[in-house]
Amino acid sequence: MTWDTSLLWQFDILILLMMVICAVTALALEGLLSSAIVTGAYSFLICLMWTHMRAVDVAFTEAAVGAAISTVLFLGTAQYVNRWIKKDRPREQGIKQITLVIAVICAVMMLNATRDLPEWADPASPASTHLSPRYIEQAYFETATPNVVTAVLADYRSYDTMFEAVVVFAAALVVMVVLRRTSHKHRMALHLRPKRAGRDTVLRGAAQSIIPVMQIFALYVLFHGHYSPGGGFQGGVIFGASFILLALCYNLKFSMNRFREHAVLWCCAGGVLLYAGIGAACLAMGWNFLGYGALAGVLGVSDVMARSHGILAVEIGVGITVMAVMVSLYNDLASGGDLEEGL
Amino acid sequence: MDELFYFIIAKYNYWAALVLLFIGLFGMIVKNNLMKKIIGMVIFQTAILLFIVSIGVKRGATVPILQFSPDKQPLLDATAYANPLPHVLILTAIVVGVAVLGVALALLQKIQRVHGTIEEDEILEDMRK
Amino acid sequence: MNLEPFFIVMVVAILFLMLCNLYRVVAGPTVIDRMLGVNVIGIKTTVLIVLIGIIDGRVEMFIDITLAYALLNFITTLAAARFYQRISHPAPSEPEESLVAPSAGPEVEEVDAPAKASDSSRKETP
Amino acid sequence: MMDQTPAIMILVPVFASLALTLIGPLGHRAAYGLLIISIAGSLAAALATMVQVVQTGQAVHYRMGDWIPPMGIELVIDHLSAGVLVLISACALLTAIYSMHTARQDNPDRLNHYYALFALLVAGLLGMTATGDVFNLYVLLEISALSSYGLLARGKGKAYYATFRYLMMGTIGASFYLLGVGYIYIMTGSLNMADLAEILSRPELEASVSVRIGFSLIILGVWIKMALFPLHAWLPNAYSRAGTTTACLIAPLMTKVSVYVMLRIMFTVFSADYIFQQIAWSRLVIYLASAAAVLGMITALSQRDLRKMLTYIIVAEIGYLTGGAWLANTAGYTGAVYHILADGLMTLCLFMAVGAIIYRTGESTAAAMQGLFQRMPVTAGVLLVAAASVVGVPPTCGFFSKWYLLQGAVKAGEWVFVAALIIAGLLAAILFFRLLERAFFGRLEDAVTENGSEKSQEVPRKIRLEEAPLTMLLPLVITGAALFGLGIYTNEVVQYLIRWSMPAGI
Repeated sequence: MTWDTSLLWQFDILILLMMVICAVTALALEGLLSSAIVTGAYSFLICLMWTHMRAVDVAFTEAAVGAAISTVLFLGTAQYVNRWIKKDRPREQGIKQITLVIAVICAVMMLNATRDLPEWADPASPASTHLSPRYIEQAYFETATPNVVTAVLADYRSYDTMFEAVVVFAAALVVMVVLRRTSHKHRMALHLRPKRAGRDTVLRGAAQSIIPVMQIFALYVLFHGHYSPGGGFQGGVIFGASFILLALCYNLKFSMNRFREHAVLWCCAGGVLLYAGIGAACLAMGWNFLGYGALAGVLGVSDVMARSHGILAVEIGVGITVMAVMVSLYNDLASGGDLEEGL
Repeated sequence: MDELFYFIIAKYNYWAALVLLFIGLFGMIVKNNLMKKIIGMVIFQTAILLFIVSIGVKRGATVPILQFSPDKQPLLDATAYANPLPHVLILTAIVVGVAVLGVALALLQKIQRVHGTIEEDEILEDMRK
Repeated sequence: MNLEPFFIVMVVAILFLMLCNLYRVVAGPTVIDRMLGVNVIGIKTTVLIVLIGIIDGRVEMFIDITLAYALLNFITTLAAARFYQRISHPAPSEPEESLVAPSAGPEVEEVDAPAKASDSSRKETP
Repeated sequence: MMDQTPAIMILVPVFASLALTLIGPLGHRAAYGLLIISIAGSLAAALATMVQVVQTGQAVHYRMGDWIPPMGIELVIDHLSAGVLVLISACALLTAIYSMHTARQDNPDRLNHYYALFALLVAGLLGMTATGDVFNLYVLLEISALSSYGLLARGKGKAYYATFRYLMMGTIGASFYLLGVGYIYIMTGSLNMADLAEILSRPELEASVSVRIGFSLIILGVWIKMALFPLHAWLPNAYSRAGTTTACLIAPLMTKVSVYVMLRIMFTVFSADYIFQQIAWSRLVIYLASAAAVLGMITALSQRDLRKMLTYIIVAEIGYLTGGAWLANTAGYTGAVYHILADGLMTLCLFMAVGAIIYRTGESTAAAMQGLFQRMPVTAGVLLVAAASVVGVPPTCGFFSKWYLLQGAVKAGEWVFVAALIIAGLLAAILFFRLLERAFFGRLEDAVTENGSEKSQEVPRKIRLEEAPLTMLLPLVITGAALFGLGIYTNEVVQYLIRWSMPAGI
């Protein structure tokens, strides 16, 4: 039994232990603010775990989503709900106990059944020998994309990814439909939301210097997705986060003046439209849906390069949608739906 | 002893994922506060994602981004790269998770406004009225 | 010169330090403690990601993530601080999550105290 | 163009939802028109695909992005999915036409966003049915789930909590499904259904505990999604508080598509041999299904609210479907598949009729039925047809599905299920007899006095015809006619669609 130093089990066990601690703490704490913050720590740890498993793209996504967006959304919501958990109340829901017993039995069975699973990190496991070698060996020659994850995500399984973009689009739409109010008489009682006092000179200065860097970095992540971890989703989240930062450093109105409500909506739909439109263009040119090879004639390049360009184009679509959706989710959730004032 | 150690080393990742999964499920089922339920949901989902990413790990493998030899030829040894497919699936699943989280939080705000509370038993009481 | 063992030792050492931060996160007692703890965990995470990259031999693939982390971690902290600014007055019955020691807390104005009283005002007519 | 129909079918609603998001300024008529056109396009594509499948007798394969299946995602439309696709798009089209007035009533603002979610839900359901990839199914499952949360939350004030619970259960269900897929992937390394089926039939995997756990998790997840008996608690609240259009769209389709997914997983990914020989849960599942049928109907009988009554009928019908699928014989399978189609139409018809009644009378208790025949004769007539179908009266399709199910149950010797079918049928008869008695023989004056004090002080209204508007009536009548039509053409449906999709080994 030889253990490669690149997979340190001590490292894993420590992180997993910390993750379990964080999970338990997040559920046990009484203040929702504390819970949200501990959930953020949980997200850091899981990202570390994924980096260690060499899933850099996944870690990147988790870094963008878990570390920033989820926590901000939690905090935005926590403004509008009772932040304290009421304790010592009689429990009379017997059905919950029954469910719990069943869950524990399932847990024991499933833990027991792990004996049957191939051992962890075994290069000879079925998962690593059936499809994945084909992807690794062919992706570069078929799509000219060294990042195999990007190639699989945006080309081999681009149909999934299109619907991934549709999912975030749907989420923005649902949040809008659920939360946003057009009539002004239902406005939130303002005494629940004290105004911010004073000017935050330091913060604004920081924002002015950070935000452009952030946006350029987001574009780099988006466009460099072929060669390094990253891509449309991660780039989009970071770009969206720059607007959230703007809203946090100034206020919601300020950021919404830069990126107006209608523009957000158009971008939400426009990104998916770009994605699906490219697919439909391929379809119109006689290939199947999302067969980027069809673009070869238009772009005047080979099939393989056409696929590479196609991947880039759909990644841009994903980026636009995700960016707008993150901004939209923040705007809606942090302002309670009236788009007046955020966190 | 060595056997046992080997067994633990070979499987601990799956165990941790399953333990986290049931912690999350516990939160979703038993917690009375809806926000806690949502946090439980996040833990539950990430546990599943952790489990699936664990599938893609290979001993001695590097990130699934091709390396190039000095003469610009890709090094195509499948055992040298982690399995990319689970990463792709999980990327999608993370996005789905965020989407669900956003919707759940929006509903939570509405519940607070309609019922004046986010404690489950108080809501049920309020609904019975 | 093979530096790998050195980096591995460093990784494990930083992890133990992280465990110390985690204690602060779990034990609290105030939200600010937790916030700081999580923030430090975030910084250590960025360091660890780079170290993993070095051990893996492809550090250029890991740098982007750390950059994203450094940028986004700031947002989380800022959001938590903003949130705190809004609710900076503790509710009288739950002193545990207060910014300062409960006794030193300023008078409750309009923030959390009306949580119960204003329940009806928060209700939206269905 | 003909070979592109599978993609077009799913894409048209996606594009429509994008357009609907943006055409706000053009007003609700434009939105309504666009929705109908897009779903009609889907229906046309689905019909064309079905014709192709029936004519060639072979499944249509569509490779997304021109990648060869195990590497890329493919759509596979065989006889079973072709039927379900037509059902989905037809039901959605009828609901879309029906929604002219009710959707505006339920959504005074953001109607176009509501319609965008409507189109997305349809796209998600169609995609789930057409896909041949287990992970793609998960993504589309989440799309349909997310859009249904949005649609359901537009209901009345209490809908939010009901939707929240649905969200929690739906997420647990979908996550279990994903975890199950993960287990299967560990053992096989593939995600394509056909590829999986081939790998899973290898003898070394037959006894594998992990594969078994993967299967159990997937089925458990799907059961949560389709609200099989002990896991059904979320459904009645979520559906009965929704707006009329939402209920008409979601109630017939979501659960039926989940049943379809169950069949797909059971018979396409796994095999009948594996499920009935290796897993051998049939007995237990059939007991659950029987309990669902009987208890669902009993609970329905005790409801005063019409919509809630119907949701419990759905719970009972899910019992029929599940039981039929697990009977492990030809008649049972035929009954289950046929009942997917029949029950989709029946549920749609019932919800539309009740929706029309609510639209006119403004209330949803059984008292609203009083004197219905005098006021809304067409609605009452269609309701009668639907009721006959639920009970199982011969010329309607409900009879034939019950007939097959009973045959299958008797052949399998599952007497509990036989008894459950008969008892549930009788209970349904009682339920609808009570309702329709009120509708046909109850006088309107009684209703007025029953409704509340301030109304009873009014001068009794003249009994006059107050039928629902034409856009509601037309789909209602078409659905009612379809119940007969499907019943009359039972043989053809079984011969051209269901027999072809019969899995090997049962």
